[in-house]
Amino acid sequence: MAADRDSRRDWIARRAAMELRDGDVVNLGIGLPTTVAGFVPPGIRVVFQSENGVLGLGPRPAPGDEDADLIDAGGGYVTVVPGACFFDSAAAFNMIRGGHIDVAILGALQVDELGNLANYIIPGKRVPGIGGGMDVATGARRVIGVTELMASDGTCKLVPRCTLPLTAAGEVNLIITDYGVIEVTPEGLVVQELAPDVQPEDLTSRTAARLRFIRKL
Amino acid sequence: MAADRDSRRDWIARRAAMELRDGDVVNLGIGLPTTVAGFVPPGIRVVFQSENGVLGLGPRPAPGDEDADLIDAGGGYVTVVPGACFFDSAAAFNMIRGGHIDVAILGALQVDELGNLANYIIPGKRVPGIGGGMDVATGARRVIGVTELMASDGTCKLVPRCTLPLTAAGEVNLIITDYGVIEVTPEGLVVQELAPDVQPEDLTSRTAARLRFIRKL
Amino acid sequence: MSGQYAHIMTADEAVALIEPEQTVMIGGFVTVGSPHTLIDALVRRGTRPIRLIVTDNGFEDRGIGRLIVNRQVSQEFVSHIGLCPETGRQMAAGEMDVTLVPQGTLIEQIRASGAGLGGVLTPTGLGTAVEQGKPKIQVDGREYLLEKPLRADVALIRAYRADRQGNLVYRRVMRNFNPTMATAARLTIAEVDEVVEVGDLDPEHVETPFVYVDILVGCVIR
Amino acid sequence: MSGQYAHIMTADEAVALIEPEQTVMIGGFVTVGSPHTLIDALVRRGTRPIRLIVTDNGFEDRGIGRLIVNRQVSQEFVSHIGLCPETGRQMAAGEMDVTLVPQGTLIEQIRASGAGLGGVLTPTGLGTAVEQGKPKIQVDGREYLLEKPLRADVALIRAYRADRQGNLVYRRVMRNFNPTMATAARLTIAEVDEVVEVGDLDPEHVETPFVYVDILVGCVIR
Repeated sequence: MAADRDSRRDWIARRAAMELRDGDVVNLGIGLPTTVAGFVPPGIRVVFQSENGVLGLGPRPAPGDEDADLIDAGGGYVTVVPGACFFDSAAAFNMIRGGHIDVAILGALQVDELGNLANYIIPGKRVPGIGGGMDVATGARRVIGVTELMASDGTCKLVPRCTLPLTAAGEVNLIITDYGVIEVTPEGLVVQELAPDVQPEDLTSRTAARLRFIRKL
Repeated sequence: MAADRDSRRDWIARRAAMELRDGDVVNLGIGLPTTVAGFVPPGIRVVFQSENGVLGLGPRPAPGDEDADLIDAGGGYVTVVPGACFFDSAAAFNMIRGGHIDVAILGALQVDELGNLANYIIPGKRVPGIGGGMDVATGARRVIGVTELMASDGTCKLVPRCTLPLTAAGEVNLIITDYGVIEVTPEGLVVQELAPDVQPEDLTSRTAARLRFIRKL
Repeated sequence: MSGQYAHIMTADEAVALIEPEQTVMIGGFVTVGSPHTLIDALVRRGTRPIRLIVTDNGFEDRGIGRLIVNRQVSQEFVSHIGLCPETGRQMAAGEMDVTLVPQGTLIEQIRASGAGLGGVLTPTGLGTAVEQGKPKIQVDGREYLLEKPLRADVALIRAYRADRQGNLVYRRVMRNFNPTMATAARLTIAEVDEVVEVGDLDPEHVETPFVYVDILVGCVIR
Repeated sequence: MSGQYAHIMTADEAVALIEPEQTVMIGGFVTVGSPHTLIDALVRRGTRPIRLIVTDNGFEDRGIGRLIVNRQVSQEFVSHIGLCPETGRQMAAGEMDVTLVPQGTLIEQIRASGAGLGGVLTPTGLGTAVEQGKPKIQVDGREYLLEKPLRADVALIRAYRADRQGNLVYRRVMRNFNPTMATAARLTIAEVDEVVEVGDLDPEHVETPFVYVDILVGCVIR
């Protein structure tokens, strides 16, 4: 596992991007998930949706080229690709809640054996609110949680049961951490892949969640 | 009361048009109600909405000027006035059900003391279906029922209680017939006005509904 | 649609994807905004029985009524059938199971399905035959009917122009049930006048985003 | 609106129509598509207390956050408050009653009100703190939360262009909550860049029909 944080986060984002299939419609959460857009493999064309009303997000504009009426759900200026379209929030959330988003990639404060996701309230800190995260986690066909395994306070974010307030119950399908890739199955968590230089014990020693390993990793 | 049927129906339509106020947004039912558009008094500008997705209906087009994509809810070709707009059925019915139509003028098979309206099923005849009538009758701020008092089978359409299947319960505010104008109040039916040459007895002898007369008519 | 481009095919190829016993939504209001090329192809193919979700049946010789006359429809949710008397005859003969729905309720039931909502709470139909057998829900002292979402296997819709991705624009009252039906089927087939390149539609004016459109079929002007 | 033309007035005149204790919806998403001229006028006027229905509070020094900082807001339904920390401080101090709502639920609650529907049946929030105190309704074996309609006395919205009747068009993601809020208030005040003559907007592209707009106010570019 890469030692510095940026490299570990890049590994997570790059690995998450490998989950995308040609033609997927994708919603990215704020923070680490947003960086996934920069790692989409060549030959794969995905379309990014943002819940503030755009399908077909492009890269950040060059300085001076910002359009005051064109931001993404994170509040950053964006561009659009050819074939994009705009719509209001009601239409945006119909698309999300109605199952028309193929993949959502969301950050996590905690994620657990049942695929529960907690990503909106940090105890003792300011409540930022709910935003579109609950709808995205509930509505997207496939939900990928991306997070560093360990929180900055040294606790593990992969837990048997979330103790933080949930964003959505049982909606996470895949968890990508800097220690490896873990699938949420009806039979529990299955480690599909370990990050480079990570041993199974590195993972099992840090989380209290029950893990199975798909094969000798 | 005018002897011939066309004149009587024209009186109803003209009288209904006098209920419209400048700036009203109006939905007209099929048949007799549609003819109300031709009697809007000078100086009064109303806007006609049709539930198939247009606000700002204009007159019928001249022969040869029909637009294949521009009909009203009755299926007839129409034009639009400047400032018109188009929208889909979901938006059209939000406008209707949400109380954004000021006046609906609807035909009636029966209407009763409670303001109940029956206008979609004639027993023993083909069922034409429900269409937008239930939503219009339920959602419009003011519902005016327009009808000849007597059905072609000699029965009276103004009844104590509707016996035909209802279109909407308790939604009619005003009933305009070829015998007079009748308001539906919480205390029952009140005759506001008699048609020309109609005597109170002409009305009371034909309907079993209880009527009060607003003043000596 | 989840590919880069919508599939472009003939009406006959497209309707061959509809299987017996499937539920099909078809757009249009009194035949305006109906996908006539697709309907005619479905009549030619003769797939039966199918279930329909439509706002009206058009006429016996034009639009959805042709499917009724051809005895392809076993069941339908529909708002108005008056212009297609054959429907009434098949209803009376017990050959078709017809559920009449207020039009504003029908479009919301379709929207609810496409939008992932559990149903519609509407005042329309209270105190009428429409309320029979349906739950009533009280909200803040007012009563509403709970009407369930309506979903289809296939939606046959009509639009004016498409880009190759499947973004759609409409014209005048052609819209009616089409944009909403596009969202509420597993497979959406759109009949359009013209297909343009990606980028040739103004992103401000796209009304059906391409995610809802799988197949594009050219419109045959009759 | 039920007159022939929308009223055109200044922002100060328009916000003077808002009275203490009223509920005000304000459009915008992270200040994009917010009616800043109206918000700034409402801050100048200082009307308080008011109740808000908004998707976020913008920033403390720009957008809706200015109303919070000016202590004009006693209660709000809101989805995201993270960029306006003053909200959290007033919540913690018990000075503001804040109900956090998932964004997709909030927009449907506003739509339901404008559309005459009794509420929203959504799966969003099931199994989370959001479900507390709310009825759960089973439909076809699936569970949904019943969320109530949200209505306002006044909606302050932002659009790009208007005609003198009040028909509105938008630009890019300026849309967000604005078109829906326009339908759900007794009085809708729209801040626009430009007002054109009736007939100068393409009827195919009007997104908010004029029936929903009462007052037009010019946008002051800051």
